Amino acid sequence: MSQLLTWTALLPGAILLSSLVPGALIFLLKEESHLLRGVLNMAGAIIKLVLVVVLIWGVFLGGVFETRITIAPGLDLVLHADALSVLFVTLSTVLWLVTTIYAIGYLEHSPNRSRFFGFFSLCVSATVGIALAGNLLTFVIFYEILTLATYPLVAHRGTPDATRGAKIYLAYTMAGGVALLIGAVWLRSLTGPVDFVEGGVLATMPEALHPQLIAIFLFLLVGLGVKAALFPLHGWLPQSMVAPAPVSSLLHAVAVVKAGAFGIVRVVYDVYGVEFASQLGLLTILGVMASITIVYGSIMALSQDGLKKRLAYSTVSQVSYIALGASILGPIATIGGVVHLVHQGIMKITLFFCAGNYAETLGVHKVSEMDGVGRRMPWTTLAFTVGALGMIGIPPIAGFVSKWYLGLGAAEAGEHWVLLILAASTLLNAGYFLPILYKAWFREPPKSWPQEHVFDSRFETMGALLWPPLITAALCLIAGLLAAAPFSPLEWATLIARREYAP
Amino acid sequence: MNRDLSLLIGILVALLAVLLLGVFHSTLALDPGQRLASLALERLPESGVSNPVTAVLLNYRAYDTLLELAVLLAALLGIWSLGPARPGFQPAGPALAAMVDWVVPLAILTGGYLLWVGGHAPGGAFQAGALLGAAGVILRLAGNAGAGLPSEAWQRWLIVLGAGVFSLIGLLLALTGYGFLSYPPGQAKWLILLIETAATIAIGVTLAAAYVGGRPQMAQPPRSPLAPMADPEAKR
Amino acid sequence: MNLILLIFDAVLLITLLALAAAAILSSEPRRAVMLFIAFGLWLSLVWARLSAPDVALAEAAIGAGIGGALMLAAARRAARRQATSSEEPS
Amino acid sequence: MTAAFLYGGAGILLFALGLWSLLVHEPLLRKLIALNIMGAGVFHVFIAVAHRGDGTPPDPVPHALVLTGIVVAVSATALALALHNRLEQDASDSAQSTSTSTAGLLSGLSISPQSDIIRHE
Amino acid sequence: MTTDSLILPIALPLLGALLTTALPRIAPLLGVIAATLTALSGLWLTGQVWGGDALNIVLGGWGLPLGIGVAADGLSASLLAMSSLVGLGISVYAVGYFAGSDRGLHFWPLWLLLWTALNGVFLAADLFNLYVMLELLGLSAAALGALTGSREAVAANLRYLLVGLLGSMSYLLGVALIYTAYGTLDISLLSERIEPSALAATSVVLMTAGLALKAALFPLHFWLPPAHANAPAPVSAALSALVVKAAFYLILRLWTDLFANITTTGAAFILGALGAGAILWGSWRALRAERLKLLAAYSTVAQIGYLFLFFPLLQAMPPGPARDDLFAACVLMAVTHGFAKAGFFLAAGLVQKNAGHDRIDELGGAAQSMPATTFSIALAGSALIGLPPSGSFIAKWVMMRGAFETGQWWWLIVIVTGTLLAAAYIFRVLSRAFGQEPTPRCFVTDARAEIPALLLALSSVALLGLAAGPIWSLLGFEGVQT
Repeated sequence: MSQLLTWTALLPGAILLSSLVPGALIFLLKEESHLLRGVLNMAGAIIKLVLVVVLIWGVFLGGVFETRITIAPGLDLVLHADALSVLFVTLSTVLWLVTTIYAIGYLEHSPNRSRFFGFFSLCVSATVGIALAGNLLTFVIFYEILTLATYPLVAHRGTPDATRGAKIYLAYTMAGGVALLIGAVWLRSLTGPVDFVEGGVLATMPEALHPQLIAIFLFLLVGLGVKAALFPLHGWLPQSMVAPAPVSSLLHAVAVVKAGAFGIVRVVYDVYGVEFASQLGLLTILGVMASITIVYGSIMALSQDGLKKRLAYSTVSQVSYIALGASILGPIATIGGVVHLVHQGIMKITLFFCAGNYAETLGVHKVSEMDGVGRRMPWTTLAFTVGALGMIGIPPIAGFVSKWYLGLGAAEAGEHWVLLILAASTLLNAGYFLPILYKAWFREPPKSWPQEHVFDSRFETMGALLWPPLITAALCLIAGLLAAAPFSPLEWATLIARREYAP
Repeated sequence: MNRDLSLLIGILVALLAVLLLGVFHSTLALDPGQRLASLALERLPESGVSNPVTAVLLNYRAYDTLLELAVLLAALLGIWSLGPARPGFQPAGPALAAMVDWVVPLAILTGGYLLWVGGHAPGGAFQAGALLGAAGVILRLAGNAGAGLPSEAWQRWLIVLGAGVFSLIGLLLALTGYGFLSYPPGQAKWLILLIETAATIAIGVTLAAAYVGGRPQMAQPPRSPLAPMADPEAKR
Repeated sequence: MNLILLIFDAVLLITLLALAAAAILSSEPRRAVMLFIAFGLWLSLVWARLSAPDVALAEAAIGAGIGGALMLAAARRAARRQATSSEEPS
Repeated sequence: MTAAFLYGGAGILLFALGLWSLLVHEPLLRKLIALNIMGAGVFHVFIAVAHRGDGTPPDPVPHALVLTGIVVAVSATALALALHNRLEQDASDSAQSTSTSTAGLLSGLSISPQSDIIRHE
Repeated sequence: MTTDSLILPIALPLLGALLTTALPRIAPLLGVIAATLTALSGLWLTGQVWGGDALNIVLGGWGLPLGIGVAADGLSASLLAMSSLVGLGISVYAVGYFAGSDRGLHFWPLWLLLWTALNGVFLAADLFNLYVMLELLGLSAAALGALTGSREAVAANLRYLLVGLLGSMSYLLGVALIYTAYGTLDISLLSERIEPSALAATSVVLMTAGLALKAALFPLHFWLPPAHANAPAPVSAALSALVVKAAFYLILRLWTDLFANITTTGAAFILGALGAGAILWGSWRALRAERLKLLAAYSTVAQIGYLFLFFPLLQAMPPGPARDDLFAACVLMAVTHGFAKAGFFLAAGLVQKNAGHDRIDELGGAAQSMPATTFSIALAGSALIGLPPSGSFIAKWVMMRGAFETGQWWWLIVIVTGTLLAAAYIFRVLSRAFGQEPTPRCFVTDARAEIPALLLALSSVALLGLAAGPIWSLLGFEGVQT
């Protein structure tokens, strides 16, 4: 019991509560309490950031941070911080802070803000819970809570479109959740509680159980694949684009899709163990699914005129890089996959912020309406350009680092077909991003924009909307330029790979 | 109902009956010994009454009987919740009225006798209460719409009297250390009689009120079947 | 030796079952209730035979008596309603 | 032994008769009579078991149980009749209401979507 | 003296019922006092069982087998705790719900009698006493259900009453056979004496069938949806959350206690199969229901089905920690449903009051203008689906594990399908809460009515979903330690 009271045992729980408690309080607020709501939001986000910095330092020094609550005998809720969880926690905490600023500006005059921010905080809490989950049960619990917490955000606007999108989103994620649950319970019935351990725990299972383990993996893969938007389980993602921009940003850059991808990484590395998974032939299945998704998503993105839809299909494609990294045996590919978890996050959130700015400031929702937006909104378009070039993989932006390590890892593992996939994907990425950049910078702007708002501000749009994409765009550059610096995402991913492949 | 279906049900029920008969037969072959009979009779002298059935009802298994009074109460409350009583019957003709005049007192007297005798011979609170209730039924049949019952406020107290006295005595015994519904030695006889008296009144009033079949009307005299339903609580 | 008693018992029971069957099969409400009351009274007779006088008394007074009176009132109402509804249609 | 079987058996037959009638007959009054006869059958089994031959005092416990049972049965009958009466009153009050199918035990067994058609007051 | 306190959760509501009958003018006040005392006594008793062993007492001072036993073990105490908390919530809610209405006058004594019977069933140790309790339960429940006075309500509850009587008769015949063969009515004495025989098998069938009718086990559920859907909201909550549990509790008690050595795999499979039918049919009908309260009622049919799925698993699992887990999960499921369904119905009642109807397709504005109520529905709904964190998630997790461990994987299909259907019907309601109506000004609009609903719903999620350990402790299980 006394162990419960030490700060190392409290820290993971505190990180979770730092967004959960403000979220719960925000629900109770009156709609007009702008100030109080803003203070609660920002205080939660900043406290969480401080706590996470402490955690990073602690984990780097090899400290053990674990909060454990027994919810029923034999069923423990475990929040455990290892290198991989710290990566994801940091990503979500930083992006939550940025997105909160953005959302406060974005939703300035829209209805039901208490409800929105309440669920928004709940959603981040669930994501942090997923990141810190120390066993499969905890992971499943937060995974399902994430589904629940994001549903109201997708349905928030209350239009028939939003309701429909939310319904489709729910149908996919609930079905996925059930598949995950079956896999998790099945595994639990074979092995007892499944703790996440670096290097995996199943390698010692008797041979007779291997067919069952393969079946379980497939269940888990389907459950996680839905959120990670692996083809053919990706159908919900483009439909959810009806949500407000901050939701799309958070949902598609950080919370939902990453939860799925992160789960795949967890299962491959910390449950099965990457060598054991490879021995069972599971990595091949994963690799093929990821490759198909990468190509399919990019092709679909080419033909989308809706900007957010195009970005959504781009997400379908890009998130599978993470799964692809996990499916290649070898530490270098692992680094590529894991670091892309962060890189894709900051790049894609930049793009979504910008898309939100175009929509909110000019009423521009479609690619075909983007002629000359670079002249009207240079800063936003600059941020968009950084994100888009990063997605294509142009050095020195973060996306290049991911692709470089993925390619290197594939070559090292002798999986040369992966290089082909990467090349094809890069061409397709360029195919759907470069035309946008061209239109934005080099075409003449139209005489009037579809629905222009003039904010009385010194900038091209409201300050709260402009700063977030600029910050994240800067992060994309920094992550690429200073990839070799200590505590960069790449360095941290290297640390993770070292621990996963440790003998 | 469909003829074939009812025939089918008949066959199924008949099969069930045959099965039950077979099982019952085999059951009788098992020797359960005395069951509870010998024990119940053996301890009869300590129970405070000499009629074994009364001993079971009000002493060994008094708890059942308390709840049974609650069941009766629940039924009446349910009936009352459904609305006010309907008007009664036409006033009786002189011949019937004359008969009522002596049947009702006789029923009440017999009830009292059954209550008293229940301690040592067939009879007891339920039979006595039923006779009181029957007196009410006869009164209503003879044209007294309220079955001779008092006002609603009084009725409310009377219908809870049985279970009330019963449970209060039980709790009092628990508080004084004997245990819930465990009568102290030597006191059983009069405690049982007290409970039975209260129960008889409650049962009689409840049964009669159930026969009236609705919340009592307040307007006492003059009682007209067409008088508007006055409701003391609804007025406020 | 107890043949006479057995026959007596058998007659008692057959009558009981017959009354029950008659009450059940009768579709006219008032008749059914009357038969049910008769069944209850006969049942109390059988119970008296089985040396259960207390229960017999209770069945006669409560089961057949009060229960019967309640059902009879309902049957009367049903009959009256039937009468009025068969007059009304025009 | 024989007498006990005879009497107890009669109780079981009463139970079966009542059960059949309850399932087959529609009008409430007939269902109530059926239920009461079922109950009488069960009580009869108790009384038959309590009877321990002529000359031996009977077992008083089942007697007391049956007494309790009788009161419970009458209470239930009274409540059921009151509910039924309320329905009939409503039916005669609102002349437009057509059918007054009340409590089809078996009609409920057939799982028909009709049970959904419940209007609110 | 401590053992005498066993009687308090029964005697206090009974006294309350008597007082509220006699003094109708101050019935709400008396009712709330009685409810509070009843709840406290129930919780105190639960605490006693937690702290020590099972409690029991034989009333009347005659000892067994002559007297009537009253006993509280972990199973009774768990359900007693549920009835105490849920009952208190319903009582507080009822004060507001019935304020200014004549119906409240009738509500209080009947509700307290119902509570008496509930606690009586949970604490009874005597087969015939259980019959009386069941009848008290059935009568007061039917009378309460008809309180709205609407034609549908009266008809449905008349049917409910008759069905309940039929169930009681079947049960009582089983008791008669048992008394004939074994000469006692006390459950603990009987459990030592009962041996496999045609008689024991017949009694268990008769008693289980009668109780299954009362518990609304598919296909004997036909009476439940109209009866529960048409009652006043606090009554619907009591009926769905508590009353059906009494019958289920009794089946569980009989199967695991009294008839433990004569139940067979085949019989348990039949119960499980009926439970499976209930899950699929109930969920499907809930999905198609047009009214919110009818949806909730069909959901009860389905949830009862889950409880019966435990029987084949319990039967197949050898004694040991794994079986203890299953048993505790079964109790947890029942208790969670009690809280969740009570919260759901209370909230649905508020929606109905606010909107003037409860047709799901037209609820948009009403739901959106009452955030706390909608929140209660959402929380209770996620417990009904079995989403984490909720007691039913833990229960389903253990149940699925049991299905894998005993090789009965086919139940998984049922559980999964039921879960998805439940998600579909709950979110069908919740999606109405997202419209383009004006923003409500604050979270709670009617504290007296909304807070009990919210607290009950919250308990099913946060309390039972994150701290279910006490159920294991109450039942005296250590749990699997691996």
